[in-house]
Amino acid sequence: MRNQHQNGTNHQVRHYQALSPAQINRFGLVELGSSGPLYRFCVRLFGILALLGIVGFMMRVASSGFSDRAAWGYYVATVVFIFVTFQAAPTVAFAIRAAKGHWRRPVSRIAELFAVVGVLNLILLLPVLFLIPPITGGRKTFWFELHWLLPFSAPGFFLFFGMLALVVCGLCLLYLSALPDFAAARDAKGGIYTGLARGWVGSQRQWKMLKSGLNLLGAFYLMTFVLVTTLFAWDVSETLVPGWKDAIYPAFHSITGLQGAIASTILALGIARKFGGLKNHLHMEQFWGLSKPLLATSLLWFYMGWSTFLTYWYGRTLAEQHVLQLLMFGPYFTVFVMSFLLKFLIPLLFLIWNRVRMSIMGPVLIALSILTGDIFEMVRLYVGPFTITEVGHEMTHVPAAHLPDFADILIIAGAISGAIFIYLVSSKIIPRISLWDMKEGMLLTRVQSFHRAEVLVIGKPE
Amino acid sequence: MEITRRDFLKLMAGSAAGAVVFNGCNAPEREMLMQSPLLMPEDMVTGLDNYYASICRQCPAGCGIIVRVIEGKAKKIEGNPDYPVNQGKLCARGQAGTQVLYHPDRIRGPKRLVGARGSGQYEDITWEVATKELASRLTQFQGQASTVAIMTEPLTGHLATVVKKFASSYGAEHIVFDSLADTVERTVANRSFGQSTVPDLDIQNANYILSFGADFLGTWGSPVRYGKAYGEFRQGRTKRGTLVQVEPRFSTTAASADEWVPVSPGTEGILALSIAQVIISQGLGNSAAANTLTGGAGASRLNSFRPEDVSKLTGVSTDKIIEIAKAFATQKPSLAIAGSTAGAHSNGVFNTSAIYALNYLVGSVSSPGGLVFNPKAPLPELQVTATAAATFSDLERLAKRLLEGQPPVNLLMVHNVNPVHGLPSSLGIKTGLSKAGYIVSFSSFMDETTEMADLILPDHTYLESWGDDIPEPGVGYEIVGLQQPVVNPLYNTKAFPDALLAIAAQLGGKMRSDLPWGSYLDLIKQDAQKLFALNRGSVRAPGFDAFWVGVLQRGGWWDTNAKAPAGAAPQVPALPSSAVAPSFGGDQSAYPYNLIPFESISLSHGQGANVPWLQSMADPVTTMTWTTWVEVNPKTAEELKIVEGDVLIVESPNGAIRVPAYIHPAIPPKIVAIPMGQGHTAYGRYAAKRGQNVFSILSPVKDSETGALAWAATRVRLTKSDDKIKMPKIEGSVFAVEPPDVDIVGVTTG
Amino acid sequence: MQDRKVLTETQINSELLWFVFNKPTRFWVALTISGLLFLSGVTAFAIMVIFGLGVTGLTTIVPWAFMITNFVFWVGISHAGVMISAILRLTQAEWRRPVTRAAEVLTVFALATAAIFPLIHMGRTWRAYWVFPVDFARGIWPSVRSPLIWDPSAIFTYLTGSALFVYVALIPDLAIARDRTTGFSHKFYSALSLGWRGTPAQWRMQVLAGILLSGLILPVFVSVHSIVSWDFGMSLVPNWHATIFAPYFVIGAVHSGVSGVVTVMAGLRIFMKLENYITQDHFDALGRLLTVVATAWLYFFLLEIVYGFLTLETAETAVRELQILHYPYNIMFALIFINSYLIPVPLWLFKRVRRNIWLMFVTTIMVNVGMWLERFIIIVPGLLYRAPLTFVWGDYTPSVIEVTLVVASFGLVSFGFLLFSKVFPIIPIADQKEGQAIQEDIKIGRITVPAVIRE
Amino acid sequence: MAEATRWGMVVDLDRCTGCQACVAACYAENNLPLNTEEMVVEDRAHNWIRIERYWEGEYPDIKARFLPVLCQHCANAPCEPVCPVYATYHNSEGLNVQVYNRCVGTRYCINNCPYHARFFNWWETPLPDPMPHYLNPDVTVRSKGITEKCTFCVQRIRRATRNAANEGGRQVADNEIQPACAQACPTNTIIFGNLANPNSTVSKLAKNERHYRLLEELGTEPGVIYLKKVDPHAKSTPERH
Ligand SMILES: Nc1nc2c(c(=O)[nH]1)N[C@H]1C(S)=C(S)[C@@H](COP(=O)(O)OP(=O)(O)OC[C@H]3O[C@@H](n4cnc5c(=O)[nH]c(N)nc54)[C@H](O)[C@@H]3O)O[C@H]1N2
Ligand code: SF4
Ligand code: SF4
Ligand code: SF4
Ligand code: SF4
Ligand code: SF4
Repeated sequence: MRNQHQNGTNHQVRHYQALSPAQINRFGLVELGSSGPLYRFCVRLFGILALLGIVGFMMRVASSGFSDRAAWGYYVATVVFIFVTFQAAPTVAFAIRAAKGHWRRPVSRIAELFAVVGVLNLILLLPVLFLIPPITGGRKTFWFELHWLLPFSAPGFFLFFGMLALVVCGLCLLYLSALPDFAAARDAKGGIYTGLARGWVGSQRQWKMLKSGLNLLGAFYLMTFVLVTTLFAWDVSETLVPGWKDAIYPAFHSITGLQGAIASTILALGIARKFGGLKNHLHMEQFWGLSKPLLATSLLWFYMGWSTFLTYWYGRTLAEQHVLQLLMFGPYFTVFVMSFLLKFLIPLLFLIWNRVRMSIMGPVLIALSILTGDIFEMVRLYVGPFTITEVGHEMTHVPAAHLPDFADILIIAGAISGAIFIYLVSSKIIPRISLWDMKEGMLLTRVQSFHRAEVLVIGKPE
Repeated sequence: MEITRRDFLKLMAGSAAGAVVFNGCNAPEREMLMQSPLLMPEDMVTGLDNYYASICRQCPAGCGIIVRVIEGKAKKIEGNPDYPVNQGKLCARGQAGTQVLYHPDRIRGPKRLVGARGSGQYEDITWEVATKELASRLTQFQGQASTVAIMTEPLTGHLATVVKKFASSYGAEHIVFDSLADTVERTVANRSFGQSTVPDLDIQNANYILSFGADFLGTWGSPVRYGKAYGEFRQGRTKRGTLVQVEPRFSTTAASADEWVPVSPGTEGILALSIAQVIISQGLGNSAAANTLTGGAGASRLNSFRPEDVSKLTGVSTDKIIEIAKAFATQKPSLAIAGSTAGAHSNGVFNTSAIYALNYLVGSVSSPGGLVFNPKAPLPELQVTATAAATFSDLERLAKRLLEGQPPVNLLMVHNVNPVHGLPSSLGIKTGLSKAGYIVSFSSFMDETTEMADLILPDHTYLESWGDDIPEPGVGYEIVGLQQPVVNPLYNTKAFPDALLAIAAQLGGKMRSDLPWGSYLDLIKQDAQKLFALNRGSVRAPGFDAFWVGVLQRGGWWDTNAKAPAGAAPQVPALPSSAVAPSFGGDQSAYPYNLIPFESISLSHGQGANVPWLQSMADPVTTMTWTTWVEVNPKTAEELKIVEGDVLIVESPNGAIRVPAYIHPAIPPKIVAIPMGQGHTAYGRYAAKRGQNVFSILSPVKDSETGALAWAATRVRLTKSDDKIKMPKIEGSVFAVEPPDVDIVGVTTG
Repeated sequence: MQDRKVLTETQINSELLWFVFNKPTRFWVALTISGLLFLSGVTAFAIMVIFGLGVTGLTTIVPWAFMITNFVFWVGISHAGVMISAILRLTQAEWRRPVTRAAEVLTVFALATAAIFPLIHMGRTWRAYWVFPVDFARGIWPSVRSPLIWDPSAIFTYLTGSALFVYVALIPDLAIARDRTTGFSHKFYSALSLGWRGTPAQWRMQVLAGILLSGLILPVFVSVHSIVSWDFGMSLVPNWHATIFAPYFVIGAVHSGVSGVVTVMAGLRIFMKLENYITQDHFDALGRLLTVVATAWLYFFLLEIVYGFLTLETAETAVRELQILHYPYNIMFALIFINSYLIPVPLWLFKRVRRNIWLMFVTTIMVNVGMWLERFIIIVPGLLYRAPLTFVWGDYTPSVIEVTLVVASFGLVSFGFLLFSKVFPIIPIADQKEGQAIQEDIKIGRITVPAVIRE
Repeated sequence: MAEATRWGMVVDLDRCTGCQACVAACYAENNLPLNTEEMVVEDRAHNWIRIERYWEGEYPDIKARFLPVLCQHCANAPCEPVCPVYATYHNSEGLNVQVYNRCVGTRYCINNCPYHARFFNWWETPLPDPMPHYLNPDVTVRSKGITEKCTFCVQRIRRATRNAANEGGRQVADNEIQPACAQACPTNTIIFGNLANPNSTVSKLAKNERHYRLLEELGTEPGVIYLKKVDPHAKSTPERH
């Protein structure tokens, strides 16, 4: 065991904290079920806010019913916001695992835990299904004239089952990943963990299955996520706007999701480190590692948005002018500028500096900026389209901006709080750090001297 | 946000892309001014141009033209805005005159045959030798003058004078040849209206036009004149006129009509009488006229033409007949015209006279919006106008005579006509010509007939010659058009009338005294003196020279006040009480399709084929160029398992040609149509060995009364061959229909 | 990395320089064949210049076709170089070492070849210099608003960058060659190796330059194909005017480029007998990379196709219909999907396939056949059924000249590649040695796990 | 010019008979190459103005619709920004001008013209002697490798403006300039003039209730205004009015 070399010239080694497997277990299991005052305060606060959200929802139903689509724009934007941020986070777990980054091990679980938010969002999605106009309504739609084949409202159908698949997959992923830890908890505590860890003995076959299972489920989660984003993009915003003919939009939306996923993860890491007592597990390295894809996704977000913009501007057909008007320069101009600043300009201006990337505060603040930007972004992409009533190929007039009312604010705050509430509660049942992953990492790492320097030697078993 | 594409681009060019994102919405609407620093020809002064007025001779309509000439070269032909026939407008063929003038394959001087006839081996000779040669032949046959013939196109003005005088003075026969002779129309004009010339149509003021086969917007009559009037008929006045085209084929006119009524070929007259029956029985029309037309018998005379009885025969539903009859009788002024296919049947005169008679019923004879009759020529000297063409029967006799040599044709002079190309091959005219004694051609181009000549005395083109014209159809008042050379003759050619005068002079004696003028221009000027002396009309001047200049400048002389005398109404012949059924070449079972040949809008029936612009100009409806095609209905094509470009063998009892199919959605299933004009074996590089000649397979069916060729009365069968071509057409590779989501051709119902 | 070989430095030197210092017959045969192919293209071009572009199958309706397709194709192939080198270098992927140079060289020659095509497809190639600001005297400038001006800028930047990239990495190897040659060759390598002695300072500079170039060239790499895609995206041609083109082209380029690299690696391994360096591990790793890239490409491919229909506009749907239903485009469409995804990707999921050189060779060639057709089917059908004016829809058939030019382009790239590998070591010697130096093993219990040293 | 100028054209579809006189007139005025049969078959024919014919319905209720299409001299011309060398640009009189001797033949503008109004010289197309005599000296003869298109007969515009300038700097009168196609057109389908002058014939016609512009939804702002065909029997659907 080596201690930190605070003044070493070699950064990798500097933050390398070797713990013994027993230490890891002990630390990870002790917090399960127990809670501090801050935690309790947060749970109560977010719980109450979530309840207020339900009140807001009731108000919305009472004042607008389900037929006035425009009134529901903020509700839908909130659902998609939770989707592209919290619900997206488990994709990060898969991505870093697949990339075999050696710094990934303490990150995965914190990202995977977000899968539980999916349960809430699935419920929140239900009203949305009634708000999307059916394909028989004469609107331009991806589902063409398939209504003879699909006697139900096709968009809602696919969206719901896609979301269901995603949530189920996420929960399975979380469960599978936590299984060896449940076993450890079972051995240490028993209780519910006896049931949860049923059958896990840690045989080689089980490990092999666990690893490939995680890969498969992770890949499936990522693909389902992209698919559901695509469906959101198509059916819940794009086809509502006549003339919005943007092939890149689903991919752009998916990138928003991946950016949101990383941002959510970083924010969760930051909070966990600062207030959740994970100082010894989470180091600059983790934030540094995630800040690179965060920058990349920010760039990609701009790149794809620019592609659309440039193409529309050069094309300059009347339809394109109207769409640009609606989404960028017209009623939602401010919203667009905010999302542009928060999701691209600020991340770019700061993250290009290695100094910022190689810090903890930097990435966390940028992540916060991006998540805030995402709220604006979803308002731009969903509230606007929901105010449009005409169908056809071309928007003839651009509707005015639709502002949130009190109910909308309650809904936004409530839904987001609900998601945080669920996350907090779950983290008391499932270890926030993948104990087995950490232990494996310890086994594969050595510190050695090489010529005159001290270096890390990392085993690459595959 | 109003941003023009250029604004954006300027921003792109001038500032950082990021600036665009934020400023774009406020960018002012301003054009990006970008003048090219490069000098373009249109910016340079290229010299002085002269404009000469003359007459278009590309078709018999005789439009007035103005030719732009720079440094002695004719550059562009434009319509003469002053000239009453076409009022500044011009058709495609008129435009193409410069390509006739500067055609690379013109005959550049007199030639004498040195090889066998038809071998194409000629030697160049001088005009002196050439004139002598012809004169000596004429002298040789002076005793048997009737074995000498001159064959020309229908002539007007002083050219007719010269040729007629030449022929009569010598005693030769003057044969006027026209493949699509208007014999039937002339006969009807004469019989039904007592007119020696075909009447003009007041399309501009008509309210309802019922046209039977007359493709007056394409090739029939005076297309530019009618086109101009049609524009006004559509949108130049407060009430838009209605045009109904009754025709088995979908012609250009049918394409522009408000309604196209595909009628069974040859039953046009029956349909017209049925319309008359409805009008008379319902008491809609002019009752006096109805009385006269029925010989006092009233509707009962037309009992055999009740719509329900003729509907099946004509292929037009009873309701439609009644609807048309009512509209025709009520939406006055209305006008009924017959032409092209309507008269080109064995019952052509029956059809045409029945149709024209409809005008009596609605009072459209010699009244605004109806038929307009023309006055006689201003001078008796010009009365020789409107030389009636030889009928097909006459030509059959000629062919027989040539073939049998009994009585012999010792000398045949041909000007500007091409009987070898323009007659059904069953006549054997080509073989006949090879047996003629001696053939002289005055053609400017080596066409199929000129190829048979022993002596060629090439004429100028019309842009190099003097001439005059009394247009027919006329303009309703006296008019004489003047044709002048706009450039010096390019080659060693001689105007046809001057060549005749020179020969007459050489022959001396009576010929000399009958044709005393030193030149053709002298003759024209001599009679211009008389016009001058009338001291009325469009050009009046204190002296003849000023008058002459005035006439040259304006392109002719006319007097808008000198109209046809109102006169007594001509004797109106009674309508027939029974139908004259059409007969066809080839019986229905063996030859199931009616063949409708049609005149090409660009090549006419062959004259335009040597002009590349006209070859490459699209047929308006099919957009085909450069070749012959057969129009086949999609259903028929399906039955025959053919697609566009499949070469079909089109076979009549009198021959077969191989023509690629054009799948035409607007041709009736039992009818096929083939354009005329191609299938030349000679006639220059652009015409020769191209397409097929539909004349060659026509059956020698004749109009039973006049003996004119019933060129629409042939039946054919179709066989698919193994060949296939890619069609030279302007339209694209798919069936051109408007997409459902875009208005390409805006259409409104009112 | 399961089958790492332990090679001595001498062995590395002699094996990797063998091809440079020897003259095997197979080399000359290959060089002659590719040279002749290239010459056929020169002839075809000469014919175009002399007679006019009428000798092509292009029409007023389809004024861009084979040559532009081929341009996009080679730009696509050129993306592999930086993709492999820069990204793998930045992410410190160990297995990159023997792969980088071949990939970079492929980039350079593919890009140079690509750059030829827009030039020869011009009606007046002899006036091509007008797209550069040269006419100072008259104050006539090119129009920066045209994507055709963005193109040369991007391509020449990329070409310069990647040539530099190759060169910087080549310097230590040039010094090795210099030390083993005499006479003219010695002078040649001396001049090129810029006095390389291998001092720590020089090494630091070299590594730094490599990393800097990697970072700088990545945006260029993305921009190049984006700009190429904007040649189409900025137009109003149905099917071309699509927002998705930039990323779609880039991902397609990576797909075809990496496949191209695999093809070349397999070819090299067989042709130059480099089994010790280009190992099954490389194919395994590239195969996995390709699976991911191909799937991303498929996503964009599907989005692009679906969006044509989503509009329900005649102009767009007609093009999709043409692409998907009508001969011969339906065949091509099927081939794109089958060749570039349906067959290779499921195969690549199997380790056995990924580690089979011949199968990788064949599948990656299939991918590129598909990718060539993909470019064709993007470019041509959109023009054929260009606008709502159905009256002017047309057909296209390439002429012999165009086919020759396409074939010749392959000749040119192989010619360049062969010539390069004759003059320079195609596997980076110094890099290879560094890789040898930092590989390690660690023992965990009873098993030994391969490991690398992280600096 | 003192007066603001935007040259434009009105094409009244209710007058057009598809007669092609305009096509031939344009051939003659603008030195178009001979469209040989091969050029037509290969879709390489040059027709600066062409008469498109659309079918509507099925036999016997079938209609042919004629539509003369020429360069629309778009105010927002998609052909202009794509040209790398400014060989096609917009001038202050609203013309989309083609500078032949600057064109390098990329054919990008041809791709990007939604009206198919541009043509490329695939070959050198010399005329046989003595045909060159009829060539219009005011118009460049284009060589191979160059793109060309309808110019609104700019040489006639230039001539008229020059004449007006020479005659004491007067304004060009309304209808003084006639492009060759308009001049020939028998039915007066085509009317040319200054759209910026509200009193000109074109301006007045352009306000006719039947007016529309071709593919207007593309935002190209064509300078050619069409007047709808009148067909009392048209199957009127809500979209088509
Ligand atoms: N159609 C055609 N155009 C051509 C040419 C051609 O061959 N054919 N040639 C071209 C060539 S090579 C040239 S150089 C130009 C020539 O073109 P210009 O320079 O226009 O030559 P000119 O028309 O000969 O003379 C110009 C004017 O100068 C006047 N002038 C003569 N002497 C004097 C003098 O002493 N003082 C003053 N102030 N004025 C005087 C004349 O009266 C005339 O009005 O034309 C070019 N344009
Ligand atoms: S209608 Fe006849 S005379 Fe008139 S311009 Fe046409 S070809 Fe010439
Ligand atoms: S019609 Fe075509 S060529 Fe003419 S300005 Fe518009 S885009 Fe350009
Ligand atoms: S073809 Fe000529 S005018 Fe058209 S874009 Fe290229 S250089 Fe410009
Ligand atoms: S305006 Fe002139 S250039 Fe344009 S189509 Fe008409 S005649 Fe041709
Ligand atoms: S000349 Fe006039 S009527 Fe004839 S096709 Fe042209 S535009 Fe139509």
